[in-house]
Amino acid sequence: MTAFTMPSLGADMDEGLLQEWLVSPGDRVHKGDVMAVVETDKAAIEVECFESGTVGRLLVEPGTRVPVGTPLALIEDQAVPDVRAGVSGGPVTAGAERVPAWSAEPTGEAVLNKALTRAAADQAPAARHQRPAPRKKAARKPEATPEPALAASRKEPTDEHVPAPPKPSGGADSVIGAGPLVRHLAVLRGVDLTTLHGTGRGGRITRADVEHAQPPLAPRVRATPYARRLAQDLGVDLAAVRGTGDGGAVRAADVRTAMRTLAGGRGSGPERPDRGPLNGDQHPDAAARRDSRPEDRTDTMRRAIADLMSRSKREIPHYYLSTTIDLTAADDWLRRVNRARTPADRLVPAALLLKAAAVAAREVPALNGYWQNGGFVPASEINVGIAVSLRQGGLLAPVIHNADTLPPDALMTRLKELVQRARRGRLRGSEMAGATLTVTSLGDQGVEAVFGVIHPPQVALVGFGAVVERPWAAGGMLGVRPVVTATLAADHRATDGAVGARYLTAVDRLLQRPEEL
Amino acid sequence: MTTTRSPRAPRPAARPNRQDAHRLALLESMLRVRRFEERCVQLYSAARIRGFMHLYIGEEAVAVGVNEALTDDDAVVSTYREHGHALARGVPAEAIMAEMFGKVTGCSRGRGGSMHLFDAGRRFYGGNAIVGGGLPLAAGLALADRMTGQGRVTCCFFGDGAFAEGEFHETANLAALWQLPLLLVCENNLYAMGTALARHQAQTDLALRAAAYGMVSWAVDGMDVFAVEDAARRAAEGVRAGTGPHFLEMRTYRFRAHSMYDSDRYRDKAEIEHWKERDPVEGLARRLRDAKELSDKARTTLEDRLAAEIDAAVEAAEQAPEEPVEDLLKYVTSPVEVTRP
Amino acid sequence: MKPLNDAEALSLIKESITQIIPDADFTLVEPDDKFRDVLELDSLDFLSLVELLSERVGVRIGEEDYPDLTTLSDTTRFLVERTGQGS
Amino acid sequence: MTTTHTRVAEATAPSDRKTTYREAMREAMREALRSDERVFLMGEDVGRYGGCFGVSLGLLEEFGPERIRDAPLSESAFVGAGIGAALAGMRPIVEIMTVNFSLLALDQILNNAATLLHMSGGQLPVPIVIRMTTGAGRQLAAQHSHSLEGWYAHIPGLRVLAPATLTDARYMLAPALADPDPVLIFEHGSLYNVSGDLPADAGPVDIDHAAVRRPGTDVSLIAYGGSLPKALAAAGDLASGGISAEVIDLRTLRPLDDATVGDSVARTHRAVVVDEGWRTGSLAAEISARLTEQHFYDLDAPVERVCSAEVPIPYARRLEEAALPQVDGIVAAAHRAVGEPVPTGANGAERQPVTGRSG
Repeated sequence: MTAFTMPSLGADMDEGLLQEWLVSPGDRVHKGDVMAVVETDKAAIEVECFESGTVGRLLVEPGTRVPVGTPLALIEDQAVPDVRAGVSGGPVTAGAERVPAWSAEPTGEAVLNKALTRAAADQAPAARHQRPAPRKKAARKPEATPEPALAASRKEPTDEHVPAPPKPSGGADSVIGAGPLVRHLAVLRGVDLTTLHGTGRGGRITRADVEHAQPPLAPRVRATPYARRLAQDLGVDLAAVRGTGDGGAVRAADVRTAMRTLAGGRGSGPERPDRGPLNGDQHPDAAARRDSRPEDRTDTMRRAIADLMSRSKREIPHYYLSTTIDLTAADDWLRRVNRARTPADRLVPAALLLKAAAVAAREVPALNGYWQNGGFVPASEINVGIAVSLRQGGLLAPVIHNADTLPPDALMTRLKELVQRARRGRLRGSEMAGATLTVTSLGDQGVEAVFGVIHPPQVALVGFGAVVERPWAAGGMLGVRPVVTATLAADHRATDGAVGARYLTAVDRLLQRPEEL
Repeated sequence: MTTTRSPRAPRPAARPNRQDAHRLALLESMLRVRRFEERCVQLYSAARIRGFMHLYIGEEAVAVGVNEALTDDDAVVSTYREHGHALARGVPAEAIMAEMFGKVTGCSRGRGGSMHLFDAGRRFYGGNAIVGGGLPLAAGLALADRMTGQGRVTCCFFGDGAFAEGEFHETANLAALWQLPLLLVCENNLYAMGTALARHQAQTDLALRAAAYGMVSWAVDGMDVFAVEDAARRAAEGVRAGTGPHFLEMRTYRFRAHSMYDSDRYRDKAEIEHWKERDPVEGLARRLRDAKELSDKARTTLEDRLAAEIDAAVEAAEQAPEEPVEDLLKYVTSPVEVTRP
Repeated sequence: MKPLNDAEALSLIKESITQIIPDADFTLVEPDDKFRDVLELDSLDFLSLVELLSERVGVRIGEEDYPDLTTLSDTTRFLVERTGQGS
Repeated sequence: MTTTHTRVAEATAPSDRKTTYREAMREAMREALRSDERVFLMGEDVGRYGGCFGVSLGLLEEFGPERIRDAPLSESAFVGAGIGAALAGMRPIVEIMTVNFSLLALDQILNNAATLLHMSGGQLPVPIVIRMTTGAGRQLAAQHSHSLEGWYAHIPGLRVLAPATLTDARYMLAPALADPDPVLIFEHGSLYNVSGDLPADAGPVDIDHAAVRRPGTDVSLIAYGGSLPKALAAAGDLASGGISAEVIDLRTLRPLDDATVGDSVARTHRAVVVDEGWRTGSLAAEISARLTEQHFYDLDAPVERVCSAEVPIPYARRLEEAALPQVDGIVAAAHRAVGEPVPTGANGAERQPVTGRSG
């Protein structure tokens, strides 16, 4: 007997929240099967077992946070009798399923273990998809390649180890050759098992078959058109929003609630990971903290970012350029301008940097637009997405439309508004859509350079680091000057390095004449 | 009304002094209609003209004769069999042909076709394809003239079929009641499409029935352009004199089908032949020839001139541009934006 | 503007920061910490803070004064001094 | 709910002029007759009788029988005569007693008034104004009660107006007469007796735009004519339940003012269309379709329609009430749109088959 424990799913993980069990006591599991879903500070992760056997007692209830290494369940080896059903686990035979004695009929009626029954009940629409297509059934007729074990069990229909697939005469509800965990995986992934061709023994569908299967389109969330649009604009995953409308339809108010929770629900939620140590004394070790909703919410945005960034890195061949820009002129100009102004009207360097980035995009239009359908589509306007980090974690990229046409003052005003509203979760739909180029500035966090990940389908991301004083040689003289490191991450499918270089050079040149910006 | 004799136009004691030139002009006017429509038949057969097209051939004396009684200030409201009315009224053959070609130079900018010819400048209020539908309209034109004290006549053509429509009776009553300056010209060609007069009217003496509304009404030989002209002049004079609406039943006949082609199963060939003997155009030509007013050479010259005129009209219509599709929605409402507070 | 004492100045600073960052946790900030770093005020947040402070105490805060607004303690000192001068 | 709602009047000011819808209409005609000698009124019993609903009472005495013309019961003839007179340069106002009777003149309205301009290639505008009573609510049964304005609003070439307020009753006629094209004015029978103060600053109105009669944020109640008072009453009821309803008065049924309606729904994200016409193929259907075409992604709930039951309007009071859109039905529809349970007592469930979504 071995213990299935809370795994460490990352270097910085020291505890995890058990979100859901995917198995029940008595289930046969194989090495590599998914056992449970664990919520970490970063994501919900399906965790697998490393032993084969029968699931014994479940030691931890869903919703409980436990340290890494805490036993979550016991996995008994095959010979140990099932404590609950009073029958022994079968031998480890691929293609075999344990069946409770009470359902020992060898008819073709689907023989589902408890976990699958539950999964089927929870996922009724998906479960219906499992109705086998006749063609596939025929293809898996065991008669075609009878195996001794299968033949034997057919002779002894009351044997407690009923083979799978069961008798092919069972009609439409015949069980497909797939284990419960594979089935569950299929349900989770929305894969119709009847459409798969099993590559396992006896045509059995394996976990890999499911993983490689193209999942059908995600089931459509019932949502009003406006809610759908709003969710898209706000970057909210509709599937994660609880609908309160007619028939559970997601309405705009539900999306806003979800958005507020995402953007501003920090107050009552658990602490940020980076503050964990300071509040360590408040941490219950493995005490049940059933309300996992705040994690869900943060996780939604995290997952959205994860998806987008993964896609970007997967699809976009990035290239990176960097240049250090002398900001003396810009700094002097800002100082001069700000001197006469009240704080409310003052400009920060970011406004100038943004303006320069936008105007430079006008000069190098090949970086301003979208990669679509295998080609670059230049944008007619320069709409700059501003990467805004949220205090509770996560990112939003509200958009300043036609940024190249706005004078620095107007740009500054927009910037202040957008950042403020982004952090309050009050962005309007129009402010979230239409970016043609994104600018990120991590300078305020003190780093000198940021090499970003492009926001698809855009083709470039401009980064500015901190404005710092550095020794600077000019005209044969060495002096101390304020400088900023401007970087460019660009899509190599759309442009080559020379174009990117032209862009950064333009940014530099523009910043030398701030009064013209 | 107890009399069963319909009122007849009295033989004009004092015929207008018909000069040779006037007689020739009447002939030319009728011939223009005849030749124009004959060309239409060709063009329709060649699919250059589409839609419904109702030919006036055989009835030319009515349009031409009545028009002699009208001035340029008077108004004409017509039916869907209105090529003759339009031509007689002076609408250029070219504008009518272009209209039937669906061209922008057409008298309705290609939006009306054969059944909807309009010429506001000539006070030709068209081409109404709802049987009887033009009658109330004509009453309104006449009402406006009466209210504004203008001595104008509104002449409304309609067929015997309209006698079964409420709009005829409503209008006849209204016009007589209000003593409107309206000249009602019923072109009784004996058939409402394919239904013979006796099969759609309980009392086939239409002039008699119109008289019952209290208006002056006469039946007229619609195959004799002089008779038509005389009656129309008298009636128009009466209308102008303020004696209320006048009604003329023009007994006429169409030689061709109701619309372009039909099987003519509803009437005898012999009947058609009988009426053709009274062809108003050839009849007049014969009379003029007999009176030595029209030489064969002059006839040829006239025919050539008309043919050239019609050729030119067809040619112009062929060459004319079509209204651009972008202008589809034009003229649904008035383009002129009124000044609104 | 009436002169502020240290306690008043500090609570004014904290209030102002809280207005910008509602869940700012001052238990994390030592008096001599660079509060912008600890509380993650970006340049826009900082500008808002300058705006709030200059409004509330009624003194002008120029860009040249920014270096004096780095820690809670030097910001407190700055406010006390400026309000003191004015009266 | 058959009480006459009198919320159409704007706020009272000392200089306001007391009037009724009927008087406002009459005043509008009097003004037109005085200011333009081309204007005349024609219709059944408009002269000596003073108008079937008393709208033209006294005009004969002032303007004489030439300009206040009693017409024979020949809807087709006198409407057509109006069209002809308009062609000849007059500015006729033709009154038809009720919209049901107007069917006798439908040929003239559709085949001539609406069509001549286009059919003549722009040569013949028809500057006629045709007024008629529409709507139910007075136990006049099935041949005097229908709301067929939607049919007319179907016809290109016509402008269709539905004055619902005293101001519109008083001031819509002048721009209608100034319009070079045919204008139909539908006067809801239940409005004639509505009385109130004509605001001192009331003046010329435009006939191109719908009007926001009551601003709100949660749901747009889109109504016109006789349904406007009901929609306003419903908005009042909804407000007491915490729902802020915006009330749009369409005013012009053709051409429809998509912008005002759309702007409202783009803000409220929910729409309830109130239309005394039958639901099938109604104006409400048109508005609903346009909202779906133009504002699909603004909609946070299906568009609700509160229309008349699909039945010839019956005589018996209870039946007639049940057949027509009522305040309760509008309130219930608004609640459904907003997604809140219909308050008990609002009688929503009972009304639903008649005026509600499933009807």
